[in-house]
Amino acid sequence: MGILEVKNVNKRFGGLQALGDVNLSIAEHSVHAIIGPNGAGKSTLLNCLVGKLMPDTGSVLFDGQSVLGRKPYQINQMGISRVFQTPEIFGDLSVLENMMIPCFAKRDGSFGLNAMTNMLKDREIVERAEHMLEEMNMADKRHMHSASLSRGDKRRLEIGMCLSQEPRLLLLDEPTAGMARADTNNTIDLLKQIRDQRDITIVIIEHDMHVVFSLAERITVLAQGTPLVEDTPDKIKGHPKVREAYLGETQAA
Amino acid sequence: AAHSGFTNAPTGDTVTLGFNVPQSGPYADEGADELRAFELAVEHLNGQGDGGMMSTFSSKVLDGTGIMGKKVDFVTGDTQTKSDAARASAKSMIEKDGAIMISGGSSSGVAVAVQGLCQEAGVIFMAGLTHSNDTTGKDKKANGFRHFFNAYMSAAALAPVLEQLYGTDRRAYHLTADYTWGWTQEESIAAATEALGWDTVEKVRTPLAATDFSSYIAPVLNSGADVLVLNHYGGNMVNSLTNAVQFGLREKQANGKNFEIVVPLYSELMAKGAGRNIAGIVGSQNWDWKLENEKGDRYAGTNAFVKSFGEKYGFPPSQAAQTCYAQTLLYADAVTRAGSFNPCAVVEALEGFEFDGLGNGPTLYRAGDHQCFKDVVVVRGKENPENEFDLVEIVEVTPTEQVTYPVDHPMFSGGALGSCNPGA
Amino acid sequence: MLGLTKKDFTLFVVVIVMVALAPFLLNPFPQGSSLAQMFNAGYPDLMQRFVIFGILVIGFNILFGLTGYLSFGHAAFLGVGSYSAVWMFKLLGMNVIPGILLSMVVAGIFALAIGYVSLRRSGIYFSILTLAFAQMSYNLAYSVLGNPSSNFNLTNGETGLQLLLTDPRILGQSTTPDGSLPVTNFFGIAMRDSYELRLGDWLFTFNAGYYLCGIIMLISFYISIRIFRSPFGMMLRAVKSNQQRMNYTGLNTKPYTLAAFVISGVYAGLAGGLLSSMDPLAGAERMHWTASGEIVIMAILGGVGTLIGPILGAGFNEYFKNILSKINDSVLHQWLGFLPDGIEDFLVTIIHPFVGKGWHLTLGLLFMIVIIFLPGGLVEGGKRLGGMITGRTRRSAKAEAKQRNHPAE
Amino acid sequence: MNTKPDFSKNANHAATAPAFLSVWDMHAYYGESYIVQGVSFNVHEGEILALLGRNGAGKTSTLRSIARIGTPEVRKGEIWLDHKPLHTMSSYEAAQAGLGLVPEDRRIIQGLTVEENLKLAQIAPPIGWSIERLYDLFPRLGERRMQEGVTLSGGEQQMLAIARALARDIKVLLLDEPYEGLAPVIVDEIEKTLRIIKDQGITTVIVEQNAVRALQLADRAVILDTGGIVFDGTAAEVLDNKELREEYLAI
Amino acid sequence: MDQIILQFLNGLDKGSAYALIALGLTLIFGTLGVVNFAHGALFMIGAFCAVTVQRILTLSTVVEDPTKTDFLGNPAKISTPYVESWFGPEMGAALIDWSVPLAIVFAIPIMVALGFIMERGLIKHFYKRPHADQILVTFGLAIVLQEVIKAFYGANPIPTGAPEVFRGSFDFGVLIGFDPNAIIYPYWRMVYFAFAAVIIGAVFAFLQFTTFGMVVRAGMADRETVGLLGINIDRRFTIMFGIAAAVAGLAGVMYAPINSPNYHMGMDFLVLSFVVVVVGGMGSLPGAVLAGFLLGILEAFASMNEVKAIFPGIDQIIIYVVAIIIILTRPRGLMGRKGVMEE
Ligand SMILES: Nc1ncnc2c1ncn2[C@@H]1O[C@H](COP(=O)(O)OP(=O)(O)OP(=O)(O)O)[C@@H](O)[C@H]1O
Ligand SMILES: Nc1ncnc2c1ncn2[C@@H]1O[C@H](COP(=O)(O)OP(=O)(O)OP(=O)(O)O)[C@@H](O)[C@H]1O
Ligand SMILES: [Mg+2]
Ligand SMILES: [Mg+2]
Repeated sequence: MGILEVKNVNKRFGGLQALGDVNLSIAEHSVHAIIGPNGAGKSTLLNCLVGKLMPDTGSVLFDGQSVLGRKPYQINQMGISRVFQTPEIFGDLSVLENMMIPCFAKRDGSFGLNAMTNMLKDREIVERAEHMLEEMNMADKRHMHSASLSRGDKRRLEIGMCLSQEPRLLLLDEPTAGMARADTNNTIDLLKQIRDQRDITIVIIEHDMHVVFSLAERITVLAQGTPLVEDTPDKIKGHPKVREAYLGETQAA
Repeated sequence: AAHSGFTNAPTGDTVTLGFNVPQSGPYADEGADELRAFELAVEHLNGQGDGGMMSTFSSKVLDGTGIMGKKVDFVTGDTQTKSDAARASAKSMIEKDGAIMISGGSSSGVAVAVQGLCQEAGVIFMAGLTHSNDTTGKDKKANGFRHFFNAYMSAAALAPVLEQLYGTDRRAYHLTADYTWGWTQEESIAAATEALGWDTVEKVRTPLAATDFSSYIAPVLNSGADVLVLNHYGGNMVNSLTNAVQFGLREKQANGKNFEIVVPLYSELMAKGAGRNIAGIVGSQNWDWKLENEKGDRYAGTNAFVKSFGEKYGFPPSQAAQTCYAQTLLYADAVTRAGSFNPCAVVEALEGFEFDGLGNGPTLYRAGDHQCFKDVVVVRGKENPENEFDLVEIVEVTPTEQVTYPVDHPMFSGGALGSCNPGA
Repeated sequence: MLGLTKKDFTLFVVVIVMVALAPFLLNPFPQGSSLAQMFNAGYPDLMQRFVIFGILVIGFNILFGLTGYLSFGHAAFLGVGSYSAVWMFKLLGMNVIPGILLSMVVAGIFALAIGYVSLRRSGIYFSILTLAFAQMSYNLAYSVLGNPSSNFNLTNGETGLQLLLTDPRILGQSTTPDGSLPVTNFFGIAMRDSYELRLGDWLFTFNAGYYLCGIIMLISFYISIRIFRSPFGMMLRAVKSNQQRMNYTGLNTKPYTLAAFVISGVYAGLAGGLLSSMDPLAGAERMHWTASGEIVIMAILGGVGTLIGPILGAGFNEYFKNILSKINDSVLHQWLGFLPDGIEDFLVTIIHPFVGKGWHLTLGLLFMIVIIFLPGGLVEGGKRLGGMITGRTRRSAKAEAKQRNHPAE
Repeated sequence: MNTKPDFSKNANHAATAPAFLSVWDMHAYYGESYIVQGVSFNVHEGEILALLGRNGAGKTSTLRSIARIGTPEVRKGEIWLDHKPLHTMSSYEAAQAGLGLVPEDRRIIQGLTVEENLKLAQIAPPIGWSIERLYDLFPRLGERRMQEGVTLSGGEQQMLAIARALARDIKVLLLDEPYEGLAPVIVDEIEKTLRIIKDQGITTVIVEQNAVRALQLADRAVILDTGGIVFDGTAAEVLDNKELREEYLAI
Repeated sequence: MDQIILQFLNGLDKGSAYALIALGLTLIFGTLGVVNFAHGALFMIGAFCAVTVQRILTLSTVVEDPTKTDFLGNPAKISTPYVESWFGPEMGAALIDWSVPLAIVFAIPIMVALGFIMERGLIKHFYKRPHADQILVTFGLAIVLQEVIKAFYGANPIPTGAPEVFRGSFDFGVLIGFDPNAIIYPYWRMVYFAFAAVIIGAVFAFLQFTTFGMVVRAGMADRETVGLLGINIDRRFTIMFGIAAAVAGLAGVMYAPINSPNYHMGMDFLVLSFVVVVVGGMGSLPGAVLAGFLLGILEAFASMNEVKAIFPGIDQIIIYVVAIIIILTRPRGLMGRKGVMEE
């Protein structure tokens, strides 16, 4: 049994069947990609996993425990972190502070009334955050107001924030969209390194096939809310239906 | 100020009085009129102007050289018609400006709050416009005096007139502003009219903040009542009366009689605000500028005051102005007679003081509760006013005896004067 | 030092010195001079107000400045605190400590209940919920719960809850031997006791109540610095910035906002308790929406989310409120007396509408001027001034203003 | 590496026809941060120009400056579109002069349906393609015309943003990362659409991280780095120049 | 039963005042995203337009009348309004009598101009500023407007009557089979109700059947993008503000005969109208109108003696109680749009 088991999940928006009977099993310590045409329901699926949306039917088990009906923060505390399709960071805070918050959440749980300690004197947290910034290649921007980062940097920051929590399951929704090629390559390397070094499972949604094929061990293709095929990258590349519905001629070529 | 036995004892050649009136909020115009009167009084005390009521006042110790030779100075402040703000303002006059007497105000809540403060601080409080029974009832204080009349006296003065105008077989519906003054006003007028034989159909409390009274007025006609008593003051009264007239109450018949409206406490400014809706409606006043002309010498001082005031400001004074003017002269007189600014000496000089010539006829400052007793004017809105100052006509002046009550009257019980406090 | 960074510590010391020397600083003009009447603010009541409203706004700023939740009903806690303290003086005795403690506890409980419900909504919906609770409290206090003739007179209505000679005061005396009300005290030191120091023409008043309030304000201020610099404070800023991200980072925003709400409610209650301790009368107007609005205004005037802003905002507002209304024409004439008569009269006529009964007008204009020209409040103004002195350009101050969501001093 | 080749010198301005969109010495600031540091380039009518560079190079800022949005604030420089001085205009005037920008995060308007988002584009003159024609081009939008725009999937939103620009009669289309977040088939489709647009004579400036695809489409390329131009030439030149590609585009 | 109908009618009337004020407020508040604390002041200025027209029409020639004396014993003055000397006594008197309806004509340009000036001169700079800053600056402005009116007209209410034909009340009960006097309803309040209905209808029609409303909403959600689509959103914001000011002003003009205008009447209404707008739901015009009527009717019912006997003082807090319940049960008020002022 995989670390994440999605069974018969359905989700409708009015007349639109956004997800229809999705079944998915994700093996622990793997990198699993979900690809599919725009509007296939990929982000919707992630939303159901992290408590943003409640599926109409079905079950979602993380490490044998159901996540449905839990609040987003509870799900995160179970060990699931998510990077959003459009960057979600604390725009009013500095880059370093952005990085410290998940560190606190990791160490102190979902609420801590530590109102009388100086956050900058909390060496453990500061070091951890600085370390993570270094790892994300953003150390020079640590005092910048995060709202004025360029978009690629925002995304990198967000990935770093999620990683700093050392999640057991990391959900990435198009992490390299809008990233320059060099940074994309860096991110691929980083994710590879994380995959190899840490006890982590990664689910990645991506349209950049370069990223998908360099990272994924298994790929699920979602189309119109239903999984079309699930297989290894090589098989997917050659799959005629996938080529027609998703990859198109250029990518396949 | 240096301490010589009592708070703010004047050391130099001036003495400072504090005039604490509403300068903002709905009663600002009333406050402005009070302030005019205060300024006029100070002028007269300092020997400027024509002397006003100083020449008609029965006590003759004031000579236009200030108070006991000290020139009168004054400071002003804004009560905002809020207890807190009024106290803050009074405090600053006492603490910063060294005021030795505080006067003014336009609501009973404020008067009671400031009176309490003056008692604690050890200065004299000469109340301005305050009509609740409590000011000299359960909240009376040794350092405080009231020249204005009160709810009980209004009711007592109105009762005989109501009987004469509307008979003894009436059913009254009360609308009452839901705060201290409204409650005592309602209690007083209901008791007085019930004593005449009137029935009280309903007593309805209306929120102070209400601006539209339609939902309180509308059910009145169908309640079996034939008189509506509006225990409202200021903006409340203007609006409720306007609404009542809009609903046509004035033209209706009930129980075979003309439907009538009574407003126990009148003021010139309210009459102005209500415009022609006030026509024919009966109420009471502490004083009216036409008193001496219409009711003769008994009210001497009235014309002298109207003349100085009118010449300076161009219009006749309101009852609030007359009260504040009289309070200032009375204080100055008491100090002079006592020969000391010490509040306790002043209290002693004022307690039981009988005088005449300040426009209200013979008047007594009763020692037991520091309420003054004098005739009460019953007025009625004029049908065809000739000008904007001539909105009410005097129906009757109810003599002192009829409005006097014992110190321990149940409506006034529950408090104690305590002893005078010279502070410091 | 004291767990503060050097910069914060310096700021704290500056505030301590200002509070300690306020009787001098606020009385720059000799007693009796006409300028004194206009500008001197060093009398006990106003000085007490400066620090008490400082406490109130410091607390409000912890909620609004950090989390961005704009409570429009904070005056309710001020009122509840005031009533609680007066009740203590009526029932227990005139020592201010039980009153102050009770006011904090009661306001805290109120804040917990109101916050628990109101924080289920955000933005303008939250503001209106708090407003509705406060207006309800106000209306109930003004009439329903305040009728002296009913058995349940909790607030004494319009007049306000006051001490009576007949109050029990079980730990003290109902009346003093000479038949007066006892006065509020701190273990025997009467709050209204003052020591007056005469230096030439100058008269300085050192009031016991003021110093008690001042010390409490300093403690409150210190705590607020610590909160601003703490992880908790950062979480509150994160709430303001992006609640969604917080939730998906495993943080539960509810307890954070509720804690901030309760803390600021307790600050407000404390302020209320102190107001009553300085002047034992609690009026319902303290809970009116305009009072809540004034708290918001003081916070913005000073500079939202800054440490010193609340104190500046409260001082500014209280100063002008108390001073402007007391200026009348005769004061103006005295003040401008040195000018030739014609010019004097002309100036008096010009100034007249803005003072005395026109003080609201001036206050309104001042609000507008500050907020139009100093987005970021008085703190921003101070910074610009500092910038001008140290020769930085105005432009860079502006750029900094862009980042003013960072806690500044 | 400190011997950067100075490509800006070989600026390919030796244009035959006069430039249609011309940016001259443009300097722009966010508050005090100096971001666009003297950018100049020309685009000819009907041409596609690829504007490339790393994250934070200032591409978006350049497009926003041309569109006269206000942030960043252009403190110096001239922008001419078809003989009209854009640098004196505000953003709505620039739009009426024929400028269309598809912003980087699409900026679909909250609270409006797909169709309302399109209608909004047709309020101010000049009007371009009809809404029906746009639905023919992007059938997915037609199917979702009554759905609230912001609930569309990422790719659908991108289509809507392009459709919205075409709904106006534009002369120059500025595209900020149009392929971002799109499935490869859709990218193919949009590329086709861009070629159609080009055939209609519309001039295009495209900012894109997928440099290879952009260069395949474009006639010319400009590469930005830290707010200044480091290369201006034909697209083919970039594809041929390995050094340039590795240094600035990592391809 | 008659009581219920009676209070329902009263509620409709209170409701139309609330709805009308809330309508203008929500136009600014819900669509432009500006928390306008000066809205009450606009309402008040509308009412003072009525006062001013009345003043202008009663401007008089003053001559001494030797037969009478004034309060100081000097010869009294008699005054004849110019309109009476110009148009004859009857026509002149009629003009004065109709001063409130005439004031509508006078108020529209004044209020629109005031709205334009306010928006261009002040509000414009505050669209991007935090709501708190908007509150402070508009509150300051409200105080200033209020004090200016006070300086000219005093603090006392100024009686401003409706035309003679609309004085008095209509016995509605008789019409539907109740006793005389059971259900009476003043004529002017009927006029007010009808007027409110017309204004509300007109505003709806304007925003519904023109694209103006959509553009303004879009502009509020994202000014930048709307500008990129060639739309001059600033101008539309200004127009919107002018309309909102006019709606507030007209509500005030017509309200003058119901309760004598005073300088602080705006503040008295301000908080309630905010509550109404929010209960209705941010950004929703129908919501504001619905909430206005709902709260008006509930308030009227709460003032019934029967109700007060069960819940003493309920009439003082009913609006707040209902507001709390509605906001808690419906996260965005009755009909609020998602995302509008939720941050
Ligand atoms: N809140 C919502 N209401 C209505 N429809 C929605 C909502 N959220 C998503 N949808 C619809 O559900 C479908 C799936 O959307 P989703 O965002 O999951 O797609 P996706 O696979 O992530 O696409 P992309 O790769 O473009 O991001 C889309 O057609 C979208 O329009
Ligand atoms: N609002 C802002 N305030 C201050 N600086 C900003 C702002 N927006 C962007 N910047 C800075 O301007 C620089 C250029 O940003 P810009 O968005 O133009 O880059 P870009 O080339 O579009 O990058 P990307 O490929 O990541 O979108 C970056 O360093 C960024 O941090
Ligand atoms: Mg998606
Ligand atoms: Mg960009």
